[in-house]
Amino acid sequence: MNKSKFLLYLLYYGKLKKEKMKNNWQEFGISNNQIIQMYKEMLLIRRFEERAAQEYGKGKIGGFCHLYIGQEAVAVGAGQTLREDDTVFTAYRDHGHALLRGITPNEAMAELFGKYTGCSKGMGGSMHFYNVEKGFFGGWGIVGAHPPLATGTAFATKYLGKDSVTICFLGEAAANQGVFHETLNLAQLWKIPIVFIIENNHYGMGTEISRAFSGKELRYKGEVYGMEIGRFDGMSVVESYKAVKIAVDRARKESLPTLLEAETYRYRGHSMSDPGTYRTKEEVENYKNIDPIESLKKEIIETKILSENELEKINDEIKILINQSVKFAEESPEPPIEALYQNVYL
Amino acid sequence: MNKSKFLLYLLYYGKLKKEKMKNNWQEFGISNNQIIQMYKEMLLIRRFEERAAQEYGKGKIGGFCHLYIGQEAVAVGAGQTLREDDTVFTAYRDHGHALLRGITPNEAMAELFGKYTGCSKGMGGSMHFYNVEKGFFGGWGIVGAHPPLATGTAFATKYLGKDSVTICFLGEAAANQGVFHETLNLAQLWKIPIVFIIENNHYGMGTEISRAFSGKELRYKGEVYGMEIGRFDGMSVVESYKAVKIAVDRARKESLPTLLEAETYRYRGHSMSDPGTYRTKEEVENYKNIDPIESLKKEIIETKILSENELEKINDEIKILINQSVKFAEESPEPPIEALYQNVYL
Amino acid sequence: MALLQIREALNAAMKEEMERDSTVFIMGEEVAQYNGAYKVTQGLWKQFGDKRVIDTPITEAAFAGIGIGAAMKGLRPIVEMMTWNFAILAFDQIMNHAAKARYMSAGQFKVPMVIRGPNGPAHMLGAQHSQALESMLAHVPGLIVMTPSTPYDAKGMLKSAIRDNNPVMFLESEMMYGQKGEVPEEEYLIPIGVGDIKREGTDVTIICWTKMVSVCLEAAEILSSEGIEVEVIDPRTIRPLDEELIISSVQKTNRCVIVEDSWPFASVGTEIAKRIHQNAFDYLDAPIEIISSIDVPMPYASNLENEILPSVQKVIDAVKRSLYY
Amino acid sequence: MALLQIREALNAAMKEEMERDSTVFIMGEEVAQYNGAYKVTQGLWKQFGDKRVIDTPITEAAFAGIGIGAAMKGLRPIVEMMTWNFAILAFDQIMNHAAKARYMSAGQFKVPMVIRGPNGPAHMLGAQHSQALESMLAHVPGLIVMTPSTPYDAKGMLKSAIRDNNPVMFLESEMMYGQKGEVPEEEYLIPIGVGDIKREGTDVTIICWTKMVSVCLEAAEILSSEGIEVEVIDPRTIRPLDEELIISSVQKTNRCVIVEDSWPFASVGTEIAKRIHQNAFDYLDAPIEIISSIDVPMPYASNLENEILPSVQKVIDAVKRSLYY
Ligand SMILES: Cc1ncc(C[n+]2csc(CCOP(=O)(O)OP(=O)(O)O)c2C)c(N)n1
Ligand SMILES: Cc1ncc(C[n+]2csc(CCOP(=O)(O)OP(=O)(O)O)c2C)c(N)n1
Ligand SMILES: [Mg+2]
Ligand SMILES: [Mg+2]
Repeated sequence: MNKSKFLLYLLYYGKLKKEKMKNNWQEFGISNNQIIQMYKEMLLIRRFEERAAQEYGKGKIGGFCHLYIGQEAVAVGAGQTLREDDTVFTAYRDHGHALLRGITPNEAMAELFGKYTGCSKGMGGSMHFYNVEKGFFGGWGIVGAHPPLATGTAFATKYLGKDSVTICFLGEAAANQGVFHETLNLAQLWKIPIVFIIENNHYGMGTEISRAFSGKELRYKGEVYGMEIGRFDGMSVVESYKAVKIAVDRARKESLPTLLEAETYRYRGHSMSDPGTYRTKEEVENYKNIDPIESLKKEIIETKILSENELEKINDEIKILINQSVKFAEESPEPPIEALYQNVYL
Repeated sequence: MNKSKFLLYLLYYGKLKKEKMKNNWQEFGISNNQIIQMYKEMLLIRRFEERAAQEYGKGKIGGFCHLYIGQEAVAVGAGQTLREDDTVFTAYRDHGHALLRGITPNEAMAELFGKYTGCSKGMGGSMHFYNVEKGFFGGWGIVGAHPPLATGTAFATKYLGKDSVTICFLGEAAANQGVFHETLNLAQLWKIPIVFIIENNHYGMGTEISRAFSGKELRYKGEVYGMEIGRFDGMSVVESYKAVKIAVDRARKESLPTLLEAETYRYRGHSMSDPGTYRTKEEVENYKNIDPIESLKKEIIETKILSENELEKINDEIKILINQSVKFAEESPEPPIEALYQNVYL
Repeated sequence: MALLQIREALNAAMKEEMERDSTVFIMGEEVAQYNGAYKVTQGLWKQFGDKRVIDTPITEAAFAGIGIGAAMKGLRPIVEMMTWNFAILAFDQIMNHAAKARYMSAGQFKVPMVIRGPNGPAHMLGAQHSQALESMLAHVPGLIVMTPSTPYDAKGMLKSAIRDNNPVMFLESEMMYGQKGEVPEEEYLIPIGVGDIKREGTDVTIICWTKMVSVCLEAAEILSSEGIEVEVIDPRTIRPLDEELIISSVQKTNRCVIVEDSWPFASVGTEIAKRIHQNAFDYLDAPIEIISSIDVPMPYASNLENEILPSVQKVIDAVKRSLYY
Repeated sequence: MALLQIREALNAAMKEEMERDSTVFIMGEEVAQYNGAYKVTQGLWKQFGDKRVIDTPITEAAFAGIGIGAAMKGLRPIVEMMTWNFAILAFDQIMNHAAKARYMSAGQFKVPMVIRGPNGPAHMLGAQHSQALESMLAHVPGLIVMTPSTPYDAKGMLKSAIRDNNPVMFLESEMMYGQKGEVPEEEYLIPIGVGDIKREGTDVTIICWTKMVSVCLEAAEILSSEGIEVEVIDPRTIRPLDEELIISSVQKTNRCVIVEDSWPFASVGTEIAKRIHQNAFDYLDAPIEIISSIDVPMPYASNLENEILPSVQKVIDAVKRSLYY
């Protein structure tokens, strides 16, 4: 196999759980404000989804609802490396990615409630959040089918002579779909400015990765196509930022794609209806012990960026936002019947 | 990348054209009779297709007609490693694979003529030859779509406790299709007794491989899935036999899949309508200089397995067979109209 | 007689056929260790083990194709699609291979397989997860398309599907898996291509299948209380269609309403209307009424979803339009 | 006026639109250096270069999807499918993504793209290469489906398709690429959803599109010599359908024959028949005749192929059945 010039996975490849997070973000140009921002975003996502789960239980939210809880560091760290004119795609587990791209809790909760004030005006629901202006391109339900679309948007920005980039998140099980391989080939062949991030949370629904993928290392799927690859600790927002920054810079400056793998974990079931009995309590606990939010909180306190009290204030502010979002969703109108006939050629 | 335990591509990896064929077949248990048999098969395929091209020119054959001329060594060498109860799949360039599995020139030519006496009773045509009893499973027209079917047949023999195997031939351009990657994953995950042979003739229609595949080595597509891989000189029937034998034995004895790449070349256009202007005369000549039939003929004479005269006799016998096949096809009846309504649930 | 859910009836059909014939096996996403996303394969992995109940990666095209190849070589695969929306990824394998292998080979191949799973809108799943694909599948010669509406039908139809030598597309409904009904203890088969009169009537013929049957039966009750007796016909098999049953009913009632929860353009309901028009032209006293879903992708919001789908009221109105034409 | 082949008319449409709008580009197998498998893109790579005329690997799903994504981001891709049979591999991208992106996002996305290529049976290509897919495509809300029958229509329709903000499935015919016809020098557009009367008549309405138009016009000539004047209507756009044009013609003639070279079950012809039945019920003096391909996969042998396809004689017979019903 041709040696990858890309050092990322040598640098940051490390046994998960063993290695504690390195508080060396300054070296990587991450400001304290960014650290605080990432903390806020992770906490917002966490609290938003905890509340969404409650509202789902009350029957306020319908259909499928896939929670991102546990994986926040992947999207948040990656999101910090982006500009406003960049584009983000993910699958149906999309609340987190949507919130960090600036979809408000109000718009998000209203969408879950199927209201006209939602980010997709109630047409999409949990799996189909969109805010095209803010560069959040969804929100897709067919496993493994969105990477070509994401690649198409990066193709377009390059075609138009812009230097914006696209990040495409997908699950490790989605990475088995054939069209993903076709897409890796084209992205490299045409030098598309895109970063593919496989969020390896080890399970596709109830199936552990070793029962679904016969290979050892997901990232070699990229190497076959001569694509630069990397792997990082997805339970650390700083590690996520560092790895994705390298890839995003390459996409922006050299117009080259990268395939990254994030080691992460979802605490909840696959969707609200999944009891998750295919995993041991211990396994889940092990990951909760390296919870991305808790560990960053410790770091923030140790490094005196913020005090306990200041962190409490953040927590309270977020609580208020979430409560407001539910009230907003409750009080918002359903889509009018005419909406049925809009946005489709009849 | 995990080191492949499979030595094949270390053994037989070699610059094409430079390295002359090694006449060391005895060491590999290839008898002189097998050498003669393989020579006969290659020559039969060559002459059959040269004649098919003429008949196509006369309008006796319709639709698409893809000639295998130049690639004979791949299928013939591979075919010699098989038993009668084994199964062979290929794409639309299927005349050669069909003939070596025992479809007679009569049945083959009649099929091209669209006659009821053809191997598919005139329902299939050039791209869809079948003889299920003899283990020739076609003959498929959608590029890259037959590997799952082939894998399914090997799955079935394993399920039924038999030790027969399947060989699935496909083009190097077909190897870009997503479903092929999905299939490699499943074949390895489920330990299916199948050998995938990518016939790399360097072109998919008018597109040279480097314009269609961003990677360097096709065979690494298998390594990603932990599959044993190999590569051989597809212009040498002996090299083909040697490489495929190792893989077929593994499939039969250990029930494990292998991905092989054959370096080969088609002398003619992609199909009868293709002038092939995307290639230089020199390139074509270079390959004709290492023609698999001519070089084996030289070997046979040098090693005194047969004399020039004996070889001439073989040539004459084949000429007669081919002439008979055209006469047979000419005189055979078209399918009856009732055939339309057979073999489909109405 | 036992009272079974459709889920349990389907499960029983597979269990019995697997016990009867060792070449029958199940393959699909989460069908084994998870007992099926909708628990239709509950307990089968435990009983039959890894060899015959097989979890697959999320690669619909490949495992559908492997099923087809296995069928070509003598096995009887039951391929579960977690939902039919995902089977679109396997349409090439289904349309170009399963449907054509037997014909192109002049009968040398048989493709005895079943592809089954939930089809059609469920509830608030949005556009990508709420598609009724029977019309696209039934368009393709070489495929058989079946879709049951009761536990009794589900069991007898699935057993016939498993035993048939052609590829059968078996369309279930997520919303109906829990629906209960009487199922005999003793073995029975419901043949392919044979419809069923779900309620006898004289005034108007209603033709409907799967989820729509209960909607139409409810409408029939209400109409009956108003003195209108409709005949409710469930073709059960979409392709090949039990044309005779349909035509003879319409020849009796001279009026027809077709109800489907799929898009209207070139739909199965459209096909049935064509056949009635052509074969009972002189019997029709009113144009055939067809109630399909509204011709748009499915929105998430439930008020819009309800507006789109056929309802008891829509059926009643259509019956009356037909009667008072 | 210039005498152009349909191939040349399509080529001219793309050339003009690419000159007019730099966001229009072409992507597909062999479209650039090879000038297209059927030479429809002849010369465009030479004129517009690598950036705007792009050869792709044989991965229909991925390049269709990349086209969709590019359209979502403001480009106007023309994706050539070497034939529509291969587009089945991209059906998920087409049905679940191109057709739904605008709707699911409540209009935030536009998907201004064209997917084009030859559709339907050619000659002796066998079952996997001889499929007419307009019925499956037109079943899906969110897609526009167009299929021209003359060089004039081909150019004007493709230009409109390229300028539209919705995904347009543009179905051509391999057998017709060489067919010649008059095309004006000056620019013109043929709007989406507008059909055309290809021949005026009073006795029977014939509805047909693409390859079948010339077959029906030939039949019309012969019938005319027997004193039967048929009106030949070409909807040109399959979805949305020019229902008004069709209905008003049938209201005039009271008789209708529909001719299509696709399978009959839930076909476009079936859809048109349904609409006539429902909207011109009291005008019809005879059942609508529909001539489709025989409902089987396409065999290779040409005697069988000829038997399967609609022919001038079949059309004439159907017209007479309708007249003398
Ligand atoms: C093509 C397709 N097949 C199956 C499904 C059902 N499904 C939804 S999510 C999922 C698991 C995907 O796992 P992964 O890609 O690892 O993402 P994760 O859920 O872990 O975030 C499955 C099987 C689907 N939506 N689409
Ligand atoms: C899915 C699909 N796309 C396109 C085609 C048209 N086509 C037929 S053969 C071919 C080239 C395939 O090249 P390769 O796989 O290298 O096989 P080779 O022809 O060289 O033997 C193409 C594009 C097809 N038949 N199926
Ligand atoms: Mg996962
Ligand atoms: Mg090739």
